Amino acid sequence: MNGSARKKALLAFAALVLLGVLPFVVGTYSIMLITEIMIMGIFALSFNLLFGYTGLLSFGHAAFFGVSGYVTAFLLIHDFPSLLLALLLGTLAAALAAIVVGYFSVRLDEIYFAILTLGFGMMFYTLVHQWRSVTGGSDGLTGLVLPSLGIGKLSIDVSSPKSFYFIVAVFFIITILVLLRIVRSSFGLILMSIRENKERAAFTGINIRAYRLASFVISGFFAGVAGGLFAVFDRMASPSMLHWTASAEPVLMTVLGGAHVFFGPVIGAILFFFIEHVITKFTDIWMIFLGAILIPLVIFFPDGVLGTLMTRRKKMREARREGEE
Amino acid sequence: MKGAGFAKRGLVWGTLFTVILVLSLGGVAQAKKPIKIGSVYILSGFAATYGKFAKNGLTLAVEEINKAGGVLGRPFKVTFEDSRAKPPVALRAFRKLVFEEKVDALIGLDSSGVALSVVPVLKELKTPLIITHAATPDVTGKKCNKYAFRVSANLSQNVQVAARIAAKTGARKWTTIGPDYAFGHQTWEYFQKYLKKLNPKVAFMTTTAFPKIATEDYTPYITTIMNAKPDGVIISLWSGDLINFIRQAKKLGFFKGQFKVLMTLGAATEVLYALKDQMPTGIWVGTRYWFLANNSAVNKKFIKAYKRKYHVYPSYNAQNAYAAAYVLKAAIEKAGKVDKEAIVKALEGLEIEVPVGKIKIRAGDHQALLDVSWGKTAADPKYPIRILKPIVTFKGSEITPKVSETGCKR
Amino acid sequence: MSAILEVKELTKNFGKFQAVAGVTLTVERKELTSLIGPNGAGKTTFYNMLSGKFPPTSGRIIFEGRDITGLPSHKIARIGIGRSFQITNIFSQMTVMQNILSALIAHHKKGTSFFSPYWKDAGLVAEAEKILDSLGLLSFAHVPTTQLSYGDKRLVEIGIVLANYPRLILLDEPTAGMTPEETERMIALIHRLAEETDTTFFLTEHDMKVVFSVSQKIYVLHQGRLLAEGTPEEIRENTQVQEAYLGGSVSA
Amino acid sequence: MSLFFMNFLNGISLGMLLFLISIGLTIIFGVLGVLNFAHGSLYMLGAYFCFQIVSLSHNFWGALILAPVVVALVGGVIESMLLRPVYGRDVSFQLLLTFGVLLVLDDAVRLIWGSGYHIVDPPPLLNGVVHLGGFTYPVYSLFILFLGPFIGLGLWAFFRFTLWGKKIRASSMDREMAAGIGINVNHLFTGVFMFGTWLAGVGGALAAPLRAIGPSMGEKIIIESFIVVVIGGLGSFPGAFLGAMILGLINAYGAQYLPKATMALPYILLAIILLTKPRGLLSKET
Repeated sequence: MNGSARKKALLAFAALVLLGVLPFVVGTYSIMLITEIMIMGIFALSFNLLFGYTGLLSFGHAAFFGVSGYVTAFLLIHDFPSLLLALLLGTLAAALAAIVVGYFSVRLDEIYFAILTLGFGMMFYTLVHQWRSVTGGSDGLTGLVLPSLGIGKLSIDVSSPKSFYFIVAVFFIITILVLLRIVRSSFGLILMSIRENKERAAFTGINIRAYRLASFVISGFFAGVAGGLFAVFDRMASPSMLHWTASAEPVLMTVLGGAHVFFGPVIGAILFFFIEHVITKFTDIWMIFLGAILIPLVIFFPDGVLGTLMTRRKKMREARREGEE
Repeated sequence: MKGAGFAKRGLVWGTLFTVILVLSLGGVAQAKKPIKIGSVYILSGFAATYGKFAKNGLTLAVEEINKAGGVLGRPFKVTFEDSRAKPPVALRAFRKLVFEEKVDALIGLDSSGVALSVVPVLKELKTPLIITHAATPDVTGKKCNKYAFRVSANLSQNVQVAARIAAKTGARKWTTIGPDYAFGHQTWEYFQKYLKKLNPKVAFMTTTAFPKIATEDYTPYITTIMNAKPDGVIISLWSGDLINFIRQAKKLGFFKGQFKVLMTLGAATEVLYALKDQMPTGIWVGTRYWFLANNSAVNKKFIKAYKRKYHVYPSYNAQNAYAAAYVLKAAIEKAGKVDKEAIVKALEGLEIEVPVGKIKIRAGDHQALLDVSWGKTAADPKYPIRILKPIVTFKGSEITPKVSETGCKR
Repeated sequence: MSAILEVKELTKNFGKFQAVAGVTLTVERKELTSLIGPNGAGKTTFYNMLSGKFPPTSGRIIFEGRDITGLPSHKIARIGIGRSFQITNIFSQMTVMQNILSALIAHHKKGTSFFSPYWKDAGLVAEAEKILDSLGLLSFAHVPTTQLSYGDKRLVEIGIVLANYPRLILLDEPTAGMTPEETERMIALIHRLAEETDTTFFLTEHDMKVVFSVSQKIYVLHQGRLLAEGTPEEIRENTQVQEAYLGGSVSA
Repeated sequence: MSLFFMNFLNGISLGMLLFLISIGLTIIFGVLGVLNFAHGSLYMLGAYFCFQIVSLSHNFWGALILAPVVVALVGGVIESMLLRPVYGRDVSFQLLLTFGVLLVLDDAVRLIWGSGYHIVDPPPLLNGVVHLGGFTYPVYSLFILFLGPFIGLGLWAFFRFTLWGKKIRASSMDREMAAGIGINVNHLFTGVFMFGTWLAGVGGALAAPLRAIGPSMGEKIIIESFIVVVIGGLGSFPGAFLGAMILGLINAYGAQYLPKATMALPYILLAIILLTKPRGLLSKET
């Protein structure tokens, strides 16, 4: 027990050092790519609180990502003075949207939940696409003006890739710490029991809908964190942020990495970008290759890449221990 | 039979010879550091054919330029990326091209939404971009900046011509069918503004149709518009949507002549090749380049080379991308060095002849002044597709709003 | 003795089919009561109404003098009625300990602790260990339930129910699918729990041996109606009941 | 002839096409429990194959027969090689796997037929128009309008009266029982998947003369088909019919009366129906 805890601490430390050192050794584009991976990692982690831990497959999660992106972008386009405050307001807007959508959606299960969230997501998509006077319609809100970070007198040039990398890294680490804490809390255990057996949980006195809603809103909140950061990163909010294909991305990443391992979605995000980056480098028929890689991954890694590797390692270790005995 | 076999063999050897020649020439050119161009178009999904034509046009131009000794003795080298018609994807591609591939200039963009998202970021990328398709007036208007240039006709130029033609038709009551995004709505807004100025007596109907992009079934929109009994309809659909619309509309008797029909992007060979003789005749169609609109040597050479390489006539998108490569070449030669800021300086006010005609890039807003042709669709047995007859051409200087009117402030 | 549960004229229709038709019965506090009846008699439907899985079409359910008709299941569970299911119903991808802890967290309303790790709540863990110990499952505490034997899984379910400290426990065929040894163990457990705790047990059962060995009072359901009630001896002698069970002897 | 009636025709004719595509989706879901993301791409394949056969043979009827069969063969390969290993896993895996298939098919089409658009002419017999009051209406749309119910009835009879139909229905209700009464579940699943994809192919071939055939034409239809089967009731036959009609009519009348909201209407409808009837309008479960 103690040994494994020490190993984990060591691993976390190594990851932190790597995160801190990387931007000084890789090129500008790699810095931006890692920044994007971290943002999408936050998005996928938020999605997985709902999917992996509560057992609800949301296919409209891009709505919260997008709502936050739009609110953040809207504020910044109108010369809002503080970046952090804009991000906070965007995220709160996402959480608010999650309360509304969640209130209705958590009544349903499984595929019906997935399709209903898809429907709600596309309603938000339609809204930003059609409301030209406020959202810019199909053109979106573009050309954000980035104010300084807005912490006291500390002025950081947010538009520099390196400093934005560190801002995102801070959000990334905070998200991981908070979500990790949540899934290991009493609340998290209740979510897991709802995932495992909704009926049993209800007859144990657990108000399924209330817990699911709480999970939905927390998840929407963090999707909002990611969405706001993404808008700042791309200097824009565009309707494509809310389209169902955008909702499919965290699903893809999570299942790729492994839904039942906390860091699965992050590994999935890394894999996803890596695969895409490599493929688009040598061909523009990237879809066929992405599909051709995705299919065997799904077939041969039933718990996602990280999940399956961890299960396998565990099994090997158990086999070795049995051999010793 | 034997002759054919011989000819075939000749072709094989000929091709092989050319390949070896090109490779060895390329080898010589390789010795010099290439000038890198990054290019982003829609290469997958519903509008992939537009990106494909642009890619072909650009590739052809680069081959020609390199064969003729390159630019300042250095060859062009193009890296293509897929925008997937999504702004975030396009922006990522741009960043990759600038920061990783270290390109010297950028050429591309089909979608206006993508262009509007990417253009403001050019200030950070500090790399000149030549836009060849995206038509939103804003990238050389309200959102113009130092690094963004456009060599293709924009929406306001094209619709200005549409309004002039509309005014001549005598039709009084106008409506529209356009895609339900900025392009469709802006086309209608500009059309009303321009036509009202030319003929204050015209009326614009409240019954309009804006089907969403990638609508499968246009029949309800078609019947609704027909039922409203307009005198004229301006249609700004494009891509597969335009094909769907035309086929379904034709069956419903839309082109029977009860009202005038104008299609702002009807003369796209991407569409005409798909429709062939299904394209109705006698319809006013607009374009950003029409291969039969002028007889200049530059145009003839381009058509011939394009047809030989790709076996079809070039589309406006192919020409625009082709032209962009020559524009860039001219700018670099004018600047005398491969330096981004110098290229930007050189592009401003640049005058050059490309297949579409003589164009001039205005220093004020970076929009090219170029002639815009419209025409009526007609059948001609010499061509596999519908062509335009008659063709009317409007001078770029007449149809382009003054810089002060574009909203461009730099 | 006072009544812990009073059911009045309880009816459930599924479309035109009447699954339960006007059943009235009473469960006395601390009296081990059984509900029996042939397959399809409506026992599980009856249970589902008591535990709030779905509301009755008509009729009333009174628990400790309080009308709980039509309340959702989580509220009924909180009021003090726990239940087990015919088919084992536990949290399968979790350890035995986590199963019990979930129920304890729900009972102590600690589910809103978003940030405190559940395994660091020493009081809670001790409580769970006590429950597991009473079920003889303590040595399996950190084993995933998927690795348990069938009988042990059923015990885990009982443990989950106990962790809610209900005053009335509904056991839906607690020995279904068990080996004779496991059945023995279950009967002994029910006896012991009935003696050691304040809980009243109300069970349905298929196995007549079990019914007659544990019950103090028996209700017989047949085609949705209450056919008979009485002590085990009275039911054994009842000819109507014998007929209802395909004319065979009830003790068979 | 009033505009209202014209749009009624427009709506149900679109509905019939949607029905043909959705019914394959719903059958596959009913029996295999798989929501096939690649269904729209198989519809697209049907259209491309139809185009290919027509341009080689100039025979639309031959293409209408042959194209769906080829699509069904592709479906058979997908089911037996790719889908079989993931049965019994979480629904998300099957969605993801079929999403991978969608990606491959969409690009494969671009590799084979290029990124341009293609069209197919209706057969001469159906190429004309009829005059209805002040409007002309294409004969081909009428053909689809009548063919839809015909195929629907044929399917209904197949499931009601033939041995295979009964087997499929039995296993859609209880998979284990089906295995118990000696149905080879592997063969049945492959058969059903091929049947479902055959229907997608029929939809694609029938749509070919109406639509521009181009890459990703399947992506547009797949979400609409999802909506159809879900509002009708997943796995329900009449449900798919009802759902398709509703969606077709909403499209048509939306364009007439609520042009600004047409984009959102299907999703609003979806939400309302799922929240009032969580399992769809005509579901078997309660």
